[in-house]
Amino acid sequence: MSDFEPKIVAFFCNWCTYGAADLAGVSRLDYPPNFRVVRLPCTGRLNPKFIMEAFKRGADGVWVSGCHPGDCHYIAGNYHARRKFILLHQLLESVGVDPNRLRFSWISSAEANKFQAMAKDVVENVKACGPNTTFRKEELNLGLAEVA
Amino acid sequence: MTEYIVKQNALADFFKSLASGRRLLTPRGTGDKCKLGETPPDQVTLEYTNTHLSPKSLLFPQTERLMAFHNERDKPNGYVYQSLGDNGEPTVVFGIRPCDARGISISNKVFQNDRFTDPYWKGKIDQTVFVGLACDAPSPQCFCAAMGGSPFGESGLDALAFRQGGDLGLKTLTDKGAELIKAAGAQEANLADEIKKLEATAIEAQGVKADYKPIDDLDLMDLFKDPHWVATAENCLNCGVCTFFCPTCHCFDIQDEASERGGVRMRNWDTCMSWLFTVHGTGHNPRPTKTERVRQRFMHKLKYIPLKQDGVRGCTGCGRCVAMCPVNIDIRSVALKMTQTAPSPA
Amino acid sequence: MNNPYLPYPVRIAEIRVETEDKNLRTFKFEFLNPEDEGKFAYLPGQFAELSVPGQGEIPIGIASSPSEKGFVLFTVNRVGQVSSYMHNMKAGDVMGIRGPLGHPYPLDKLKGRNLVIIAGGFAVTTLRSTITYLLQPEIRPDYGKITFIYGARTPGLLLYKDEWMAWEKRDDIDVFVTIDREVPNWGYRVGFVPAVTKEVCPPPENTSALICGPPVMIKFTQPVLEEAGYQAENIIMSLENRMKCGLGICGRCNVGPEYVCKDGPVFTLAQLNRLPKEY
Amino acid sequence: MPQLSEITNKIRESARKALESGKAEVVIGYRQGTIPLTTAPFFARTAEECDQLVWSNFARINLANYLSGRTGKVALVAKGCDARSAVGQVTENQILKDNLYIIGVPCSGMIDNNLVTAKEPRPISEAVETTDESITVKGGGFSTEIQKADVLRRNCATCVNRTPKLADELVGPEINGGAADDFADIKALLGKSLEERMAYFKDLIKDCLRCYACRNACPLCYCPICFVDETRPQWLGKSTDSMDTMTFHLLRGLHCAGRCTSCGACETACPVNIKVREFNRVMELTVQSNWRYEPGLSWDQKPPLTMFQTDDAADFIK
Repeated sequence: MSDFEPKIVAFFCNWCTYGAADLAGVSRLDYPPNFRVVRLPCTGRLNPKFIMEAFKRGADGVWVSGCHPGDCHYIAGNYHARRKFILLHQLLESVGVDPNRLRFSWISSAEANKFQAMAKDVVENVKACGPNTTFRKEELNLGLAEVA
Repeated sequence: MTEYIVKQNALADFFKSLASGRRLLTPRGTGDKCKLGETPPDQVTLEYTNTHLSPKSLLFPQTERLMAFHNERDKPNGYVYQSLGDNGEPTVVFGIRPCDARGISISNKVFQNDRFTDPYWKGKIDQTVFVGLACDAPSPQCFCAAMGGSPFGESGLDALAFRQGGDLGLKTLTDKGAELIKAAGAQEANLADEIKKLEATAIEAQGVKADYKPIDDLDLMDLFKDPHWVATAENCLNCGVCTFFCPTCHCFDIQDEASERGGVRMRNWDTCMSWLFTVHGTGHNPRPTKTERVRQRFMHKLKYIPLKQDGVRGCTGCGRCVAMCPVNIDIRSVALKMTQTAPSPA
Repeated sequence: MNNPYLPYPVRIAEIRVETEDKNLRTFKFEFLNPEDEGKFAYLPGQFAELSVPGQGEIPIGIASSPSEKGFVLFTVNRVGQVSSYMHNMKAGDVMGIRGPLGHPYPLDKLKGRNLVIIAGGFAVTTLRSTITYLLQPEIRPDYGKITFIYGARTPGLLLYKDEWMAWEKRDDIDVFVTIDREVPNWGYRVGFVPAVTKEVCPPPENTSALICGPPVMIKFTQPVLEEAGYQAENIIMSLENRMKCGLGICGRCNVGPEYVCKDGPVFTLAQLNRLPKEY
Repeated sequence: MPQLSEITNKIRESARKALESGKAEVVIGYRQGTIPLTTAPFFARTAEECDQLVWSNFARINLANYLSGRTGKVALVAKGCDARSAVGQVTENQILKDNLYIIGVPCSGMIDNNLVTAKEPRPISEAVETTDESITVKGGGFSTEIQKADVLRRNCATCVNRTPKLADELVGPEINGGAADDFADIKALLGKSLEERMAYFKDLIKDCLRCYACRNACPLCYCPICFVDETRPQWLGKSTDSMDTMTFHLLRGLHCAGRCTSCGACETACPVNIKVREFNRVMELTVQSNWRYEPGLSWDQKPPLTMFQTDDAADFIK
C-alpha cells in the first residue's frame, strides 16, 4: 500500500482553511501533496453533488474544511453546511462509502499546525482505504483494439 | 409462405437446431423480470405473456457506443473518431410477440429511411432472424387488432410460430425464415385454415371494438389544434415511462464522454416527454409545456408515422404504456378523443 | 458501409472574428483526408454537424459555396458547450464535420426566376453561400434579377462585410444593407428588415423569396411579402430546431411529420402553413 | 368498515361544495382507471365532472404533486401522506395556503399491484372493490378474494398518519393507529460491512432505466431544472452507467431529506419496481434521530435544512 499515492479533492473555505493552507506553506510546514484544492467562498456553497462528482471521477478521497462554527464570514453559512454534512456523511456511509475517504474539518486561518496535522491524517486514512474502485465511474471503454 | 409443424416430442431437437451456430434468444423469467435472454435450447418455454420491456433494446440498446477516439494528438489518427462497429452477431429470436415484431418493422423504416441507413441498427437486424410466437391468450391490456395488427400478425417476422395443441405450428414468411425452419427439421404441413381459425378466436378474445379509422382521415392540423390536448395532458407527469417501454419509440440523444485517454460518442434512449428534448441553445423551446409534449407523442404514434409509413400506425397495441403509466393515461382513450376531433370547414 | 454518424476529420485553417462582440467566428476547415472533400459534396442551404471529440456536435449551416474549392466555411455563434469550446480553439486544431445534411435551397427549380434574398443577423450564413454560388459567371445567367436585403442590429453585428461591400459594387445584384438604429458614419440604410423589404422588394411576378433570420424578423417580413403579392409557394424559408443525429432518426427536430434535419431545413411557406408551428 | 361508495359520495359532495362556494376553481382527485387495479388523477372543474371522482384502494399517486407553482384556488383530495406533502408545499412556498383547500380522506392504506399479481398471477381483467378491507380480482374463469392487509404497499403498512389532521374537512371517520416504521431492515443493513452495503444498493438500482418517473411522481421534486437535466456543467452522464444512476438516487435522497412523507408515489411510479424509498428511508432515519423532525404535521414548522441549531451534534467533523 505504500506505493499508493491517493488523489484527494479538497474543498476549502476561502476565509479560513484556504488561509491556513497558505500559512502552513509560508511557515514551511511540510504536508503531503496529494490534494487538488477547490476554493469555495464558504462551506455553505458546497453542493453535495461536488463531492459525488469528485468520487465519480475517480478521487480516492474528499476533504471539506471550513470555519469553526460561529466564525462564518457570512454569519451562518457553516451552520447550514453542517446540517448538510450530517446527512451526506450518513448517506454515503450507509451505501458503503468508507467514511475514512471523506473528511470534514473546521480549521481557522490561524491554525496552520492543525492544517498540517489534518492533511497528514487525511492522506493516511485514505491511503489505508486503498484506491477508490467501488464508488467511481468505470474507466471509459474506448474499445481501442476494436478501432485498431 | 409454407407451413410446418414440429411435434411435441421433436421440440427439443428443433430448438437445438435453431441455436446451432448462433445465439438463441427467447423470453425468460416472469412478470416484471421477463426479458429476452440467451436460452439453452432445452429451457425454451412457451409460457409467458410478453417481455416486460419491449425487445427494441436488442437492436437499439439503451446505451450504445458509436465511436471512440484516443487522445494522442501527435499521431495521424490520434484525435479523430473511429467507428466502433455494429456489434451484431448471428442471432435467432424465438418467441417475440407479433406486436413487438411490428414495432421493429416500423422502427426499421426510421433507422433505414429514404436518405440514410443507420449502420448500427442494420448490422444487428441483418444478422437476426425473428421467429414470432402468436398470442392465443391476449392479456387484458392488449389491443393490437384495434391498431391494425393481429395476435397472428406477420409484419417484421421471418417466421410465425403458434401453439397447435402440444405441437408447434410454423409459417415461414421470408427466405431467411424458410431457410432456418427447414434446416431445423420441421415438417411441411397444410395449416392455412387452422391459422385462420386460431387467429379469429384470438382477435375475438381481445374484444376491443374501438375504431380509430377516423384519425387517418382527419386533417393533421385539425387533430393538432383540437382543444382536448390540454385536458388529455393535464395529469401527465412527463416521466417518459411510456416512451421507454414503447416498442416503436426510437428517439435518442448523442453524448460524448471523455477522459484524459480519449473519449466515446454514444447514443442513449431519450424521451420526448422531457423539456430538454427540444430546447434550443437560445432557451427557446418549441414544445415548452407538457401539453405540447404529450400531444407530440400521440400525434407521432397515430398521425405522423401513418403519414410517413403508408398508413401503418406507430402504435402496435402492445399495451405496455397503458399498464405502466403511473397516472393511467391510456392511449386507447386518447385515440378515441382524437377520432372525435371536429374537422374544420374546408 | 458508409457510416453517416462518423465525422470527416478536418483541420482549422483559419478563424476569423466576424462581429464586434466577438460572439461570431468564421471557421475555415480543410479536410485532413483530401478524398473526403469529394464525399462532402454540398449545395447552398445544406448544413453539417460540427463535431469536437469529447465535447459533442452542433448543426451549423454551411457558409461557403460549392464553388469555393479546398475548404469549407462555418460561422459559429457562441451559445452552448460545443460552440464555446470551438471559440477557444486555434488554427491548426483538428476536429470533425459530418454531412452534408438536409436539403439545399431549390435553386435548380428557380432557374429563370428573379430572387429576393432576405437575411437577418447571423442567419445570413447559408445565404452567403447561395449568393456566392449564384454570382459565378457560369451560373449567374441562369437567373433573373437578384435582390439582397440584409439587416442586423448594429454595423458591428453584420457578417461578411468585405463580401457584401464587393457585391454592392456589382451591377448584377442589388444589395440593401440596413441596421436597426442610426449611428454616425453609417452610409447605408436604417430600419428593420420588414420595412426595407416593403420598400425595395421586386414585384412578385416570376420571383421567389429566400428568407433566413430570427423568428421575429420572419414573423414580420412574411406578411410584407404576402401583401406584395408573393404566393406561399414562392416564399422559401430555412428552419432550425434542436438536432442530434441530422439523419431523421433521433426524433427531436420534427415539425409535425417532417424532420427539419432530413426533410428540411428548407421549406416553402406553403409547406409550413400545413404544419404545426413547433419550431 | 367504511364502504368505498360512501366515501366516494362524500368526496363528490365536498368537491361540489368547494366549487360552488368559490373555495376552489378546480378539485384534484381520483377517477376510475381504464384498467383494473388503477385510478387516475382527475381535475374536476364543474359539478358534473365531480361525479367522476372516486375513492379506491388504488389511489396511490400523491396528488400534492400537482400543486407546486399552481395559481388560483384548488381543492385537493388527500390521504394522510398527501396532506402532509400539501402542507410541505405551503411551507416551501410552492402554493399559497389561502389557495389550498384540503378534502382529507382518512386512509387505511393503498394496495401494491405487484403483491396482488404475486398472489394471483393469472391475467386480471377486473377488480371489484366495495370496502377498504378486501378486493376481488377476476379473470378468465377465476375470481379471487384478496385481503387488503396482505397486499398493502410497504409505506402504507407502517403509516401512522392515516388521518390528514390538517385537512380543511374530513370525509370519513378518523383512522388511527398502526405501527410506525421501525427501520429494522435499514438498521440491520447498516450493521453489515461496507462492501455488503455497497453491493446491496448497487443491486437495488441495477434495473433503473433513468426514466425519472420517481422524480416526476414526487411532490418534493418541483425544481424547474433538476440537477440531472443541467447541461453546463452536465453533472450526470446520460448512459446506463451504474455510478451515474447511483448519483441520481443518492442526490435525490439527499434533496428529499426532511421533506419526504413516505407517500410511496416514487415506488408506485417506478416501472421496474425498484425500492426507491430505501434512499429516502436512510435519510428519514437520520433526520429523525438528529432533529426529531417529521414533515407536514404543522403549518409553521420549518424544514430542518432551512434552519440550524448552534449546537447541532456532528462528532465526525474534526
